[in-house]
Amino acid sequence: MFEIVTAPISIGKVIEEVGHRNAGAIVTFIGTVREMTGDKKTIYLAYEAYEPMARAMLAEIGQQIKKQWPGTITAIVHRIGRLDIGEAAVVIAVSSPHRQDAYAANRYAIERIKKLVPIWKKEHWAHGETWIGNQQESVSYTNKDI
Amino acid sequence: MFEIVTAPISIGKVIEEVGHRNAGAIVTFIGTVREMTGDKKTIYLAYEAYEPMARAMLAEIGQQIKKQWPGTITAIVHRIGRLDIGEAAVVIAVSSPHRQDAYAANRYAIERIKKLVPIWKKEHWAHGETWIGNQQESVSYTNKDI
Amino acid sequence: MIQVLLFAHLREQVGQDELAIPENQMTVAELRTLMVHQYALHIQDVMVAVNEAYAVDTDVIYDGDTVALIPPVSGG
Amino acid sequence: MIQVLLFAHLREQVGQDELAIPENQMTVAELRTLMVHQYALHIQDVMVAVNEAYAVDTDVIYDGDTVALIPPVSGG
Repeated sequence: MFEIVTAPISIGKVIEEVGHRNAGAIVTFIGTVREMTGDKKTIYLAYEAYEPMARAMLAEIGQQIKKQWPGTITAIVHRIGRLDIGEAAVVIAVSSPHRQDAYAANRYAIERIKKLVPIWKKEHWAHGETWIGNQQESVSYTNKDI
Repeated sequence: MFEIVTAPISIGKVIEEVGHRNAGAIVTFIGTVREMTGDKKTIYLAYEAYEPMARAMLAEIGQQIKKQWPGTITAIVHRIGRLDIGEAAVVIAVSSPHRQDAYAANRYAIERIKKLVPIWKKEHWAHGETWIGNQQESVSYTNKDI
Repeated sequence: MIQVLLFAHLREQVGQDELAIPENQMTVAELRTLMVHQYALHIQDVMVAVNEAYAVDTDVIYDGDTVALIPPVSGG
Repeated sequence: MIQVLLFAHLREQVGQDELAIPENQMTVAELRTLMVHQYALHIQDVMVAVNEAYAVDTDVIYDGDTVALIPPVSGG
């Protein structure tokens, strides 16, 4: 399951997707919309994606994980569109016979997503909006204060 | 939320417990009952706990996490009694403004549980039963083959 | 004809989500130069994907290919 | 009287889930010796908790305390 969706993500369904009789561990990562970044208050986020490429790259990350950590199963769902505070933007679930692999693979997935998958978020602040410019969430390259 | 329960764990409720407006990341660990360990087939597991001490130690792990990773919120629920293949024995959820802390704290929690929290599992195999003797799941100290 | 897809601030800056470049063949580097000169885009940090795969400056784009300008991503 | 709780294989080996030790005061080390001699328990790997907190061999157990023998744990 590697999807780009516009509706709220069902975390339970993503977890179910990776559960199986020989999974001893399932690690999930849920990226949620945070209200405060430093002293700036986010009102909501708008995500957009280059959908076909993003979907293909999520599946490719899943393939790389399967190779690097044999026996793992991965599912990734990323939501786009408008997301309010507290809502899940991405859910990554990795199951594995042993926990070490599930943690490592899950971490790998989110780092790859934040570096390579063509999805962008625009923060709508109390006093403006900003396209977020890199995965470290520190540099923005346009800032249209209203 | 630090609980020892006998009924199936609601993963969603554990996650809800740690979600809040400034959580940017929620990492969960779900320990599930695995069918095969090496070439041995598990039929089911029976968990028992020294309940009051186990509950207190889960809460203490939560406190240690809060100190070591400020801004994180942790919830841990461990189930005891008979668990069948695929069922969740433990669910750990950690939220944090940033993902690195959520992964690290979650990992810390499961390692502490497997080392210190007074909970034991007895594997019921196809041909016998065994109390599992340490958290590495490699040494058993009794093995009553029927 | 080469189709160029735009996203995020590039889409907003140009005011449309795709461009049609009337070329039969060009390198990625040549496309970058075109974007800078013709549309005044700042694309030092921008990656280029050709037919949904990341490309390097020496890769060649042909008539019918779909190119995407990929600003630094911020998913997750 | 000191109450000693037993779990997992120790409980099965002794055939009951607690013991009452008619002592007013003893160290954890003394309790360990008693368990080995009187109940033939193998407790090298076993930790001892007094009133729900892990204790060391030199800690003293008093009348009314609840002691638990904690075999290597396997939760999670």
